[in-house]
Amino acid sequence: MSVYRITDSLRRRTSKVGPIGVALAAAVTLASCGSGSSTATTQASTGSSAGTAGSVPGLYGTLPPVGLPAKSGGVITFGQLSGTNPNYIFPIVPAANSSVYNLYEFENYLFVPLYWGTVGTIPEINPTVSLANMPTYSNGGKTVTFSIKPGYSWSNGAPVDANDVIFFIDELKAAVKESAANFGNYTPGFFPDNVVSATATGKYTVTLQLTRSYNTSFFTDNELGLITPMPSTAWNIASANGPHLDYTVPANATAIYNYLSQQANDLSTYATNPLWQVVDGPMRLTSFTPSTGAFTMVPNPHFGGHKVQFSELQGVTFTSVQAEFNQLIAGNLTVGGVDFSVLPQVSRIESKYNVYGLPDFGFQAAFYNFTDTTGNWSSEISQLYLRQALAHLEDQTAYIKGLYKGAAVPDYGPIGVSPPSPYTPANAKNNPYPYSISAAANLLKSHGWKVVPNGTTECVKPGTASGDCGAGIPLHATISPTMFYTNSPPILGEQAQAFAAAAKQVGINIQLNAKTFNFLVSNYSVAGAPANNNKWAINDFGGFSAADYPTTNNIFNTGGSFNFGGYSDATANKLISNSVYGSNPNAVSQEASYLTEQQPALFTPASDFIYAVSKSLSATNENSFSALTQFQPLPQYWYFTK
Amino acid sequence: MEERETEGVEESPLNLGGGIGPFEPGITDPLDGGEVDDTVTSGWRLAVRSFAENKLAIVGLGILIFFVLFCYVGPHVYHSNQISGNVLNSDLPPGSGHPLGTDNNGYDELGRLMVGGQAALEIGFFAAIIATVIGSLYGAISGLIGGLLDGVMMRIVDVILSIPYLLIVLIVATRYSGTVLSLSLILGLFAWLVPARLIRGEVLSLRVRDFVSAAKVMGSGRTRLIFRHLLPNALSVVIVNITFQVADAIIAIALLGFLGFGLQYPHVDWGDMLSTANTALGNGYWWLVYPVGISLILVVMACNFIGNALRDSVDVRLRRR
Amino acid sequence: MTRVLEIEDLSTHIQLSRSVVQAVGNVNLHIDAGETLGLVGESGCGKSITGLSIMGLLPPGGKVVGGSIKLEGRELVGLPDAEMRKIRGNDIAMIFQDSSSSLNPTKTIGEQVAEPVLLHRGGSKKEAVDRAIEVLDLVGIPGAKERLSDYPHQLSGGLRQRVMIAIALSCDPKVLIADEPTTALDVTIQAQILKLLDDLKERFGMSILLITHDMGVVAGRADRVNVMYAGRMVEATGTKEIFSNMRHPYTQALLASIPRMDQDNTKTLFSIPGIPPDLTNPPPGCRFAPRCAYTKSDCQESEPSLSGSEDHVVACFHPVMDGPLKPEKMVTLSHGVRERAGEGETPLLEVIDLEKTFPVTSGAILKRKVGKVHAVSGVSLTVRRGEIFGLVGESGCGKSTLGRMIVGLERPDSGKVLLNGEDIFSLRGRTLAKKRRDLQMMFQDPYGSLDPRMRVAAILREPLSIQGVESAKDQEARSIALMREVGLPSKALERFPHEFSGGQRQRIGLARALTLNPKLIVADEPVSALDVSIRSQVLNLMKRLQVSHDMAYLVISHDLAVVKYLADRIGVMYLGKLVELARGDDLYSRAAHPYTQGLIDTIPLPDPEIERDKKKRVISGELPSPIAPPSGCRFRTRCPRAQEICAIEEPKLRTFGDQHYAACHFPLVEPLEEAASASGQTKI
Amino acid sequence: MAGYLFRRFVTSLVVVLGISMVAFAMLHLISSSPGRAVLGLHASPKAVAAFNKANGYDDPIVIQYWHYLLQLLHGNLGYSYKLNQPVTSVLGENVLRSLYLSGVSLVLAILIAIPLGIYQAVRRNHLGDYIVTSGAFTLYSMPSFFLGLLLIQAFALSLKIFPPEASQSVSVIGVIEDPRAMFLPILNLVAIQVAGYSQYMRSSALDGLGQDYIRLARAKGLSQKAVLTGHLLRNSILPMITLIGLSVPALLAGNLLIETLFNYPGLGLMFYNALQNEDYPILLSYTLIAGVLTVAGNFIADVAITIADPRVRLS
Repeated sequence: MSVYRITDSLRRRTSKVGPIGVALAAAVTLASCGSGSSTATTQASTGSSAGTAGSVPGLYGTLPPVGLPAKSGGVITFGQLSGTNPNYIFPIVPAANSSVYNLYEFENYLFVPLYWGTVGTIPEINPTVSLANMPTYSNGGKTVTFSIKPGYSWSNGAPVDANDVIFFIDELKAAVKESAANFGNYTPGFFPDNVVSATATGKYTVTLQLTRSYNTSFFTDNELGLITPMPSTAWNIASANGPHLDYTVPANATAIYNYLSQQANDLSTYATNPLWQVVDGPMRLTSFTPSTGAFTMVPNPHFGGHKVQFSELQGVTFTSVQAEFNQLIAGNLTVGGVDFSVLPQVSRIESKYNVYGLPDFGFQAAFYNFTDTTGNWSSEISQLYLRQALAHLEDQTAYIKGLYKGAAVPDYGPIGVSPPSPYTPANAKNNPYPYSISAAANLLKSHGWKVVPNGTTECVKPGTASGDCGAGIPLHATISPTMFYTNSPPILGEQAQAFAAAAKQVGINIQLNAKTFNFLVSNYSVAGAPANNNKWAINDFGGFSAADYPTTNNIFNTGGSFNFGGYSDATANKLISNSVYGSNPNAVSQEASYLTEQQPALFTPASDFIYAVSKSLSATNENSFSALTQFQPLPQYWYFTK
Repeated sequence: MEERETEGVEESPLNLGGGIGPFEPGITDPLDGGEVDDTVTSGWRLAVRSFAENKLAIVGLGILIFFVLFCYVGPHVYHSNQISGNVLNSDLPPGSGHPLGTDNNGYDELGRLMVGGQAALEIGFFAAIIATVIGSLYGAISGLIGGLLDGVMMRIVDVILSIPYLLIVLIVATRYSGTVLSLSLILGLFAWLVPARLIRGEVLSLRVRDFVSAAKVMGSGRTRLIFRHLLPNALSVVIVNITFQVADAIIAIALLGFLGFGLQYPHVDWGDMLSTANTALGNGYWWLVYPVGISLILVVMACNFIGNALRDSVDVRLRRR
Repeated sequence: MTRVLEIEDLSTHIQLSRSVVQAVGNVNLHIDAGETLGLVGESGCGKSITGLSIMGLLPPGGKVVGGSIKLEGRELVGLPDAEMRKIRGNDIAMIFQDSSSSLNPTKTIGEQVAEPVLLHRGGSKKEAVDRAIEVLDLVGIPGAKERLSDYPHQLSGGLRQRVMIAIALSCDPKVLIADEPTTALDVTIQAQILKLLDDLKERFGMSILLITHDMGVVAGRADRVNVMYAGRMVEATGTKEIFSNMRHPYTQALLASIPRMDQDNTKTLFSIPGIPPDLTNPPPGCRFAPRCAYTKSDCQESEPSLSGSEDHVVACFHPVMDGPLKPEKMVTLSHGVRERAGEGETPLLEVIDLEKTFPVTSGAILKRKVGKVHAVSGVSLTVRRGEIFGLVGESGCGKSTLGRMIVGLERPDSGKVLLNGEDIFSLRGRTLAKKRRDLQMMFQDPYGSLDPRMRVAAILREPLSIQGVESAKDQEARSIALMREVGLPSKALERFPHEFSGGQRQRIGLARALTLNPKLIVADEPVSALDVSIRSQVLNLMKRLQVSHDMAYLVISHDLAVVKYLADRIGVMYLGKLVELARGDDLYSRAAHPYTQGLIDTIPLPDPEIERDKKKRVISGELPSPIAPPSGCRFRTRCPRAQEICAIEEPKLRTFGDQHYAACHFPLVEPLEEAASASGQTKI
Repeated sequence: MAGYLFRRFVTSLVVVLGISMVAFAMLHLISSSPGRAVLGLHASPKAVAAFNKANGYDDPIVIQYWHYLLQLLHGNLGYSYKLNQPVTSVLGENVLRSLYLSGVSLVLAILIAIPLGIYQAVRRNHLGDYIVTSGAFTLYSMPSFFLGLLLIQAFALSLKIFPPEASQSVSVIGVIEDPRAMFLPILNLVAIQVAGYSQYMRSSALDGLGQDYIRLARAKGLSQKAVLTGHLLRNSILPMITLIGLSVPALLAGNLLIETLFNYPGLGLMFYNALQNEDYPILLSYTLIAGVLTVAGNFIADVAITIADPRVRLS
């Protein structure tokens, strides 16, 4: 769980992403993708949605066919929405710059992470594209050992080895020592704080000593997943053409970090600075426009994985979903995102593009501020019955049909039903609080409220007994929270309006308020932040993406750094810590099940991330398309067809 | 030059040759000042007359009145639920039950048009009033006191006027959430500069007119000069200005709305309704774009028509002096 | 004699937005070779439109709807524009009234003069420029060659007028139409320009159509005169004839309404009642009938056509036979003033050494003084109770500024204004406000001087309410009385200024000035904005009221004749100085200062005899800049008698007779011996 | 004349100084603690304070303004924490593209508006005049983006003659080489400006036609054409010069919308993105620059007038 995933969540709503790549015509993909490729052929023939993703509920449209005859070369133009544009190149990304776009759609083309997220839409480490083999845990889980696959090398010829991992960890420690804000994914007490020592026990083997044992899935997916090896022989300098320093000496590490991050702040030199030309990823940066984030990349001949076959990758930005869609209509993009708001016109591009979409892991929700004392809100929202009532007021099916144009899946808790996850709890499969104005009204009535439809509902039975309004709610108290939502994309506003309209029918007056995403995340994202605490009651900035191991650690546990609303519940805390430290593989399901029932936030539909992929594009590996929806672009597998 | 011949000085049309009967040469009565017509026509009435003669103005007035009725009386005649729309009915094309279809949230577009119009007209009007009041006072003070203060005050105007209105308004709008009041204030507080200049100019030109000197000669004090002579005469300029201010404000709302800084649910103005115009057109939801767009243009145009006509008619009166 | 230009039954209409002005109807006129035809009439009589019809340059909506215009027998009406263009500026040239607006501000005068030459004469640019220089020399522009590259705004009004004449002459046209060629100019300059026109005509023998409202101007130079009224030609005959033996009552009345230098100012001035008809729907019958003294029933019914002998036509059923009206016929005013306006008692108004300069500034915030205009420099004068004091001078001589200082609209830099021995500038607040009752003002512009927002009633009541005298009811009564006094019906009280004619507005202005029973009214150009026939009405009224209210006037005017008619004593100002002061007749008969004499000489009199044999003595040169006035005697730069001393020493006012003072080193008449003058010094 | 221009220049400087104050004041009012904005809400108050101190955001307001001013004089407009680069470099990125768009459309607009206005004046109250006037009025009463929407709908989506989006080329050369992509945005801007200018030119020309010197020119026998080109044109353009100088703010505002609508990477688009990101250093720097541009525009207009109008030049 990390900051970039928050920033990410808004982007996801505006939903423009997707790497471009060309895969080698040859090369049958690996076992894990076998089913993928086989179904891909059927899919190519039937053209209907199919395959691993095809069977997934919530798949919108048709996945592009794979395995078509390839031709080399070609320029892939890839559309991204403005604001989703990359603005940081150094793998240790500070909070301010932390977004999926910087990592998955920019840096990971250049610098391959140690472990690569999903396999298509299956929440597993993808061994084929990961830089290291799966780790082994010993010493009661307190020792982790993993080895880098040989064959990967930096573009300056040096091999990618254990030192590059240690270099990263040392630099990361130096960075977070300076300021927590220097690493967006930093959570105090967790990586790298929980690494006592990192040693190269072989040229390619790294052994980590941990402070304590963890749930292995958690540690592998959520902690080791943060590591991106860096060229320890090229970047270990503190000034241009300066001496190569021993980064294991903390002082040097700090000096190096300062130099590299300072270089990373000079966006205008990204394409020219020799530092950033030392890469181990499939691509190499050739031009970069700081203000728009538009960039051009060419294949990196030294890439140790699948050799890229197209000749150039261009990232272009747009100001509005329509602007991007117009370009799709004009056929000027190879891959571009499609917003729900333009789905009605999708037929205009279906001749040229395969259009498909899926939700990604994680959840979208409007967060309650449990510390906003304005109008007794904190007391009111602390009442389970009220949270349940609010859940009853949300007509997800209608939203999906009317607003999302069908391109979304109902979601009732932190772990949704689509894409399918082994962790999805039973109670999240059917809506525990189905849309029903009367149900909501009854819940209120039975707890001492006088419900005035389209008027103002009042508390008439203050007190703490069952059937009373509850602690801290005085007589004649009303329910009138202020709800903020991001002004772009429009879908959030429309959803909020529909919700507020429903609430009005039980006398709950929600004052809506649109703000930019940045404003909400930078001002209304910390419960109890004295400056703004009482300014917001509900905040729908989007939601969170989940890592492969979807614990809500940091989100719903007391004091979690992304616990926006200050939700605090003993049971929840216990269940979350089980997921993180316990060995029970079901712990995370139990956690999700409890939260689904408790409704610590208003869970909203999991929207699809819809892509238009030119019919001239194919891939050797279907997952490389479906993974787009999970922000796991694998350009190396993509190619233009004959 | 004083002795400039008065060719073209128009005698009052109300005086058709004040004839008196036959007379003996030499006994002309100096006490015959000629006839005076029976019907009184005040400056305003004259203005109104020439206004009424201006077809465009009448059209403009008609349009404006129509929209005022449409927006304020309309909802009482044509009932539609603007509080809770049915999302399942979103984006319906015009048809039975929904003459203008429905919008993304399933609100009836015709009803929306009325409600949105109310906000647009109100904001336009309030903003105009705010701007004009501030501007008039500022300009009057600056013009009346003159001297260094005038210089400084006008430099201040220059400064703010040099900064593009829209930019400032947008920046401020990022901070304050849109309500009719806040938008009126934001728009009004940055639009007073033009009226300020106008009024100042008018006051300056009035200050040196003979009738002001005449009042001074009678021993009239400063306050009397200002409130009996200068301001009343500058008033016409003010009034003309208001109409243009309204037009500008409504356009500004449209821009704010389009860029996503408009009003908040449940309130809506025409600008907000256009915020998704780009996609709506693409989707072929023309009914979400053209009705509101055309209404907006018509109202703005109406204001401009009226403004121009007023200006002309006021000029007429001043020309006739 | 060959007819160069012949016009028959010309009618021109002007289409307005909602009405048609029948500007010119059935006009007949002809000009012979080398002849000057004077076309006279009041504003709006259609004389200018006639001129423009000939040029085919009618304003938008204007159209010749009938009749013919023949140039040497060639019909111009209906001539295609391309043809007409060949004639314009070539065969027929025109001079307009206002040279300041008639010259293109963004083109050098060289270009502008050469333009028609290039157009009509063809030839090289060089030749055109040479011709330009030639004609500029001709019209007496000093250093024409150097001036070529000047722009109009760099030239004085007189020079600009000369340039316009040069343009007209550049292709030496057969006919020159001069439309009010001198109206916008000061008298001295006017004289120069008129003289120039005369000379040019003598040299080139072109025909001139001289359009003017000024009888004096035609008297001097026209061979024949056509009189127009309300779009109709009413009379046409030889110049001598028109003045001595006119037939049309209008001609007679018009001439009689013009105050002459030799006017007996104890008698009322003749004046024509009412105002000209509205030409958008003129009355049936004779258009002058409503104002005519001799009108009979038939005048109302049908319209008289031009008839009479070849050399004297008139459009009237009942032409007058007795020549000009005899002044004796006019009413004598009960004029007690002169007697009581004796010496001895303290004068009503004493102006002592008034000094006023206006800074010339530039700069936006920080005004930098770059110089100052010496508007009034040490002027002293007195006005006695019930006296009319006249102040004459050309524009820019400071007479208006002096007037404004006397009523306290401007603060002098130095000097005093004593009213009943009390310095008004020493007063403050209420007392000053109170004092102001005794000092009122009448303004030149009948349009600007009344608040367009106020009804007449309010306008008349305002002074009273300001001064806080009388109850609302009395105020009411008072204003009704005042309206009667100035000859306006009391129903007019409910009207707004824009509903009145210019003359009526001046009456209202006068009434307003009267409301507070002032002891002195400063009248700044009270009639210069009015037409002759209206003007005399107002002049009579002013005189009459002065008597009945027993107050004093300080009349400021550029028109010596008007001042002379009104005033008991006259002060002549030149460039901020009072150069001469005397009784009207005294001044006229034996002016001491060359400038005064020059003024008297240059004023065109409506009398062919005088004008003809008036030796063309004109004041040369132009008014120096008041920013840097000449040293010593300010008039010296233009004075024929000037000598070194005039530059060195500023002449003192010396006595030239009873209440006759002048400041000149070399006066035209002998001053009295110093002693008397010295004593006279104290009391002017 | 030189003196006059010098004084105007000084005045302009004063105004610019004023603009810098306004911009600074707004920046200060809107984001008084950049530290919080940059480091986020998680950052400890200590860290924020440290950041503010390090960057001098805790100095007295006057001092801060003084530094701000000094920085401006050194061409430093501040730092965009959102884009993570100096404001100047962001502006530098876009300024040329915007210049091209505005410049071309402005020039075209003037070239069209002037003859159009004269034509209207000459054909006053005839059909042609009415048509143009009503057209101008409609455009004038239309939000600029609305015209853009219609253009996109008609030419890009329906007729498919022009691309719906402006050129995306990074280099200005690339933009210039792609006139088809630039057609709609430029057309849009031109139309809006012509609507205003032509009407102004019309009245200015009408004014001129009523002048005596035009009558004199005709009296010389000049042809209509000669009168219009030789005498009317220059005089009636003079007031236009001032107007154009004054219309810089409108031009910039227009760019903001058109660039946003057509997704043209210029200053306007940069401003829009900055709005979405609450990137105040950029927003206010651009505002400052816009203000300065306006002042410059007016000053240039004055100079132009001085050159074009002998009455000013020679006095």
